[in-house]
Amino acid sequence: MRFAPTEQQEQFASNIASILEKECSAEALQLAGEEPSGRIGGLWETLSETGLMGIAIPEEFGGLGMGSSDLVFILEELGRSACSEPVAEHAAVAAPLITRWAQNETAREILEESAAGSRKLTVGSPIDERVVSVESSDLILLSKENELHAVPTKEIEHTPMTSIDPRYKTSAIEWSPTPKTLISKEPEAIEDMTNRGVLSAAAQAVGVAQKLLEMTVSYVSERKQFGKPVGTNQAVKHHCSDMAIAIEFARPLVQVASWAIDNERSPTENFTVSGEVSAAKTLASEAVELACRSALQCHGAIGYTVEHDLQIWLKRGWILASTWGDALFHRRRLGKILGLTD
Amino acid sequence: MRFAPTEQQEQFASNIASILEKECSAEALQLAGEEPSGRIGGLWETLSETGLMGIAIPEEFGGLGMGSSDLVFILEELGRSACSEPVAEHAAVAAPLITRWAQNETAREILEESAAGSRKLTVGSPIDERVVSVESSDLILLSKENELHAVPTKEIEHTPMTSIDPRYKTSAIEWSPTPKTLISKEPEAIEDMTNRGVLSAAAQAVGVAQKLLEMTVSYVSERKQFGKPVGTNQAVKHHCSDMAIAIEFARPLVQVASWAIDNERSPTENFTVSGEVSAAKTLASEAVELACRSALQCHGAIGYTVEHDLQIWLKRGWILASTWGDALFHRRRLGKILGLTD
Amino acid sequence: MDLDPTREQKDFRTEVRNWLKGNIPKETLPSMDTQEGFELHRAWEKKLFENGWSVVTWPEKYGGRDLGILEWLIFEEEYYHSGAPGRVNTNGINLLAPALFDFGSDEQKNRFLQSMASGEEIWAQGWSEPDAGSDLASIKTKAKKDGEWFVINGQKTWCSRGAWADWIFCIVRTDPDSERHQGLSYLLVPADSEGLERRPVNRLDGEPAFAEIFFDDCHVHSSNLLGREGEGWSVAMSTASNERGLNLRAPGRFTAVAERLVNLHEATEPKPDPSLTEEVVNSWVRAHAYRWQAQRTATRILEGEPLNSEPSIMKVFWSELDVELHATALRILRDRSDLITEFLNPSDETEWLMGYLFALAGPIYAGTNEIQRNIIAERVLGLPRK
Amino acid sequence: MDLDPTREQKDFRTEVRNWLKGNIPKETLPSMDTQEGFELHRAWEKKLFENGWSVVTWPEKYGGRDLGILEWLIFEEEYYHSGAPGRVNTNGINLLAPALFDFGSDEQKNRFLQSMASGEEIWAQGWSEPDAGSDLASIKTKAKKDGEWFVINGQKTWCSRGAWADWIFCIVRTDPDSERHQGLSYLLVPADSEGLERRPVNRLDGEPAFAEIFFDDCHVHSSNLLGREGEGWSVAMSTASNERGLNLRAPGRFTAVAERLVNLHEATEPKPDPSLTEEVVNSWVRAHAYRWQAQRTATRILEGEPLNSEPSIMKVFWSELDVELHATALRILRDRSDLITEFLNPSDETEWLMGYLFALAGPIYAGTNEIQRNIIAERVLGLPRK
Repeated sequence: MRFAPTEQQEQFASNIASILEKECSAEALQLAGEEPSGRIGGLWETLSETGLMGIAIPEEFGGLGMGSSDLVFILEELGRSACSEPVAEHAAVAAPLITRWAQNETAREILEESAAGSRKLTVGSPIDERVVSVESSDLILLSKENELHAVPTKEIEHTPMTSIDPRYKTSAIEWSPTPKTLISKEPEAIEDMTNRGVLSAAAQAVGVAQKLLEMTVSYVSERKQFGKPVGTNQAVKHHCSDMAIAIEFARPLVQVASWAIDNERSPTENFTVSGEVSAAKTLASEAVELACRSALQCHGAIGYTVEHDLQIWLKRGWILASTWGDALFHRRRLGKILGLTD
Repeated sequence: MRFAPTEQQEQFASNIASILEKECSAEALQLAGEEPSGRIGGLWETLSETGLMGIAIPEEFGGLGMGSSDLVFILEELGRSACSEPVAEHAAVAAPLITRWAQNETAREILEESAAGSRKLTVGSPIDERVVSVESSDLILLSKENELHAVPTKEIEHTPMTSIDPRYKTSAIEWSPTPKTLISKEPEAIEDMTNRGVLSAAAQAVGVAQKLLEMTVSYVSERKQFGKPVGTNQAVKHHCSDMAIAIEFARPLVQVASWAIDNERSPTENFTVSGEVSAAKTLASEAVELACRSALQCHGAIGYTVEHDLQIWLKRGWILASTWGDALFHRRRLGKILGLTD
Repeated sequence: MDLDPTREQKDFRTEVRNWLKGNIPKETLPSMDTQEGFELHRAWEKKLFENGWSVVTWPEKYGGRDLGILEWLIFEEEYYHSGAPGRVNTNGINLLAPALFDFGSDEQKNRFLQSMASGEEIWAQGWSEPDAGSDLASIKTKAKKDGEWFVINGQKTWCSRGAWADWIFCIVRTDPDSERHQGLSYLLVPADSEGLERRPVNRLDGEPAFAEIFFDDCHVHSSNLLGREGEGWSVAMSTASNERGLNLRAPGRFTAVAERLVNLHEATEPKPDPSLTEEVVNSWVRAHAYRWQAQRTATRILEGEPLNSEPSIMKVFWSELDVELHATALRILRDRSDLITEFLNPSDETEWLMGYLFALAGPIYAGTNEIQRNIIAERVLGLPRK
Repeated sequence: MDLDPTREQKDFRTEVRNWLKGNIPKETLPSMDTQEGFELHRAWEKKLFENGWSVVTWPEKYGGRDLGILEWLIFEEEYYHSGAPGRVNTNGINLLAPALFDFGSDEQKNRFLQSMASGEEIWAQGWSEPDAGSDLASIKTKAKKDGEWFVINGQKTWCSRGAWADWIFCIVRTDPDSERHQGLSYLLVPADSEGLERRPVNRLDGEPAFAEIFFDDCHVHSSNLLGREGEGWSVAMSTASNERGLNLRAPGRFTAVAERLVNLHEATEPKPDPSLTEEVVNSWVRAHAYRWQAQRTATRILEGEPLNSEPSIMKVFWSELDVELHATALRILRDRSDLITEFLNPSDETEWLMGYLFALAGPIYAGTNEIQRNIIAERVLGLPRK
């Protein structure tokens, strides 16, 4: 038992964090918000060079052969920087799903290019049927009636939806499964797809909440009203403490869930992988919702404008709180897992 | 439209408040808590002298011929003083029920003595089947399968329950309806019984919450820690404000509900008497629960002891929050009334 | 206690209801924070005015009906219930007008009130500055007397409706050596004045709901001084107590939203999660409580009683209720689909989301709820300040 | 990241589980705040001690097993899960012992630790005074050096277990001219000392869970001084950081209650309201989060990392979780009957109610949650103090 990142895990995450700090700055994100694509040019490629896109792809296919519990620290950084590229969908959901569920010949072809980032994967959530970043992707993992499919983007029809966050592109899609697109018929594959998607949203949500807390602490320490920093007020202090508490208790559950996915079992007696994942998303969704609300309240009117950077994380936070199932959805899922409801 | 007490209503309530202040002081209540009876000697008689016991009994039977909206201000005072006598059960529930639903000959006999307080009435809640102050009562109003009965205390068997508040005596009872005890077969009579009971609990709950707020404000203004009154801390201020807000919004609903009972209709478009009553109890229960929690938190350890007077109102508050249906019960009742559930 | 309306009040309610039924625009107007929407809302104000519905409590000579607060509550209930457009001139009608009635000269009243009521002149608020938000008294924008003129220099921010308004009411420092609440004056400034520039500021949803206003030797004639020179704080406070009080947020606004929430619940199939049903009940009950608390406050006002706790207590309550109402709707929508992406489609979902974003500003503006809770504790409950 | 226990840890868990299964009292013991219950709990402590379960992390020579924090977490999980009696000597084991290990002389350790572990000597806490609650540094109780003796005068309050304890650990002012944190000393006082009187103080439920202690020229030998004279604050803080940290509230306590809550939900017919089901899930998830947060903290401790935010953050979380767990149970019970009257009947309901009352003290003692939130904001997040 050692519940802490390894040195390698910390190192990788901090590498990615430095790249994001430079290439995915608030300034760059503001500019991306004004582009039709919503993207930051070159960011995908720079991140690909670190090997991140193949982090969970076996070494035999050119990946790094790591797992969810290596990724989880990076996913939090992706949220913390409101990264506009579908790294989570590609590296944390689609690639590991193909690795685990596809036949070897199919897998090899897809994974080798995916590991380098030259083929871009994304995923449609079995919970809400939207797909992120369709336009910039090559291959989409989709579920239909307990079947897992990998569908080339050019074979689907998609209708872009107008997201509250112009850097987070989602589409409604229409597609037909064919024998050629089929990856797996195991119902467990869809459960795995759900769990990986939920975990990646949860981990990013914690990162967003963390960023909102950091921005708020810094703002209320500087901003003066009535001759002293706003942050000297006990009510403001308690808003910040409550954010910190919510984050501190969501974070370990997210890490535990990543371990459960890697090990295909829960480390908790009488509990399941899906249970760990839903527990993590419940607290992560709650933490980021609280963080959005409190950050805005502590910033006052300035946080309410497009010009202030806060809005970037508010919008991402609202999205991550609800995507892949909100807290209510996962509380209900847990109710079933705990045997409280049918 | 004039939403305020009349001068007469204010006068009556303030009269009763002065009596209670003297005869039902915290000291007297502490002593009563050590008596097996849990009662303050002479209090019933003193209150009876004001005409209070017959306040809602028609003048032809020796009462004052007033209604719920006159009583509501007094009920709040009864809660505020944690009055240990079943005045609410007698004057606000049982007597008006007999007045409205009993045949004249039955009514006259009961009401004439009830108006003077020499016959003591109490009531069993159709919601939870307990009866308050059985031992000191003469006649108990009870419901059975949509029938309203008035049963002499000596004809029932009762088992005293051990209440958290030694001044609030409740019993489980066993009894059999007979033609002689029957008052009414109208289903509406039971609805009326419920509404009057719920309203009286709600009004007293607001009074208890008010008292808890007053005690807290006074304590935190005096008590010093770190060289200044505890009440200078913003967190303590906000606890108190939140109590005040909850009370301020529960109170008008309680008054509106009393008017609705008197007028046998709701003053709100597309709404019902039962709806007004349940709305009032929902907010009153929430207000008093919040008040208990915040008052204890602001008092610190001292509030946690039997010696400090706070406990008298904490215990009464917890009881009133749940008796005649807690907030959840009344939210569900409202859900039906609003057509949200079946 | 008498909770029945009079026959006249009943008739008035029917009259309002019928007129609105026959006259509200068939299509939802575009947002009043777009230029097109702004003008369409102005036209709607004109129509209200022409039919005597614009300012029912004002004296007849300014376009009102001389009605009381109870009738105003009825009007607002019916107005929101009908789904009529938002009022684009609330800054003028709710914030400036009370100060004009209290402090304005007859000339000023004649000059400004009727054109405000008719929507001919739409007002923006110009109080806040970058360093004067909650701490309004730290205003730095200066106005120097120069003969018959005040010459303004400085910057205002968070001017709601500022992008397209015709006039702006400002608080400025006319005594350069003064501090805090002293030496301030209240000026009414034409938005097309020379030396005045405005820069729209986009809200979260991308609409320019605010503006920044820059004054560079902007000349305003002294006839546009409201109240006396140096009396600006008192004038502002007569508005502010109004802003935080009953007038800004009529209960009809919330009971109407609560009703829409009940309808949304009803229209949702399969039935929403029972915990959401309870949230709907909870929000509905709170809107209902706000309605009756407002009625009780109206009685107090009519009987000349001083309002102590009401303004702050009501501000905290309505602003948190408003968030709760909309958050509950979003949770219901989210439970049946992924609402969050529907932001700009003119669907039912969008209205709730826009309403939610709007509601989030409630606990911030007009004195943050943290400050309101301090006020309740210190001024109403009497807790020690230090 | 490795979340699997070692083979030894698994075996240890099995051993604890089996021993408890065969040895916990068949009948629930009376409350430890009654005289009879106190002695029965003492006997249980002795049994634990004799089988090596009393203080598993202590060195063997004092009756422990020299085990680490991970094993301690396992032990506590199994202990609470089994439904074994409450520990009557937690004041000694959790609050005093850490200070004894840090500051005690070898004589003191030999004199006190083993008799504490065996329950032979049960300790009460004597820190708070009527005017020194949250503000512990304003202690007034004085002790004057007189040869080999300290002569104590003053009053302590909120001494938990104070009614029947054998010893009391106190902080007193030994330098009469000192202020605040200076000039305090830490004394170990036999409860039967001459000049010491105790008055039981009844908790809400009527049980004497606390005592007031009055010192009137009470003589305590200087060999009972823990740490140096004037060093009392440091000694207390080594205990206090412990009190607010991991040791006082092991996660097993909450996961066991969460499990009971799930069982209560299961045993309830008809099924509880769905909103209550969600509350059960919510409480369960939080207990689960507390468990893993504690595991993560344990790793930090084992790796010698400094604990920054953990103690305060955990204190706020477990104390509010504890209230929530019990409040949820009460709502379930209330929903099926009128629980509130069952206070003193030895039923399932009563246990939850007693637990609730006990839980309500959590956000108050060991530094109120308001103070903890200040600490988190100022010391961890770095917000400005003034």
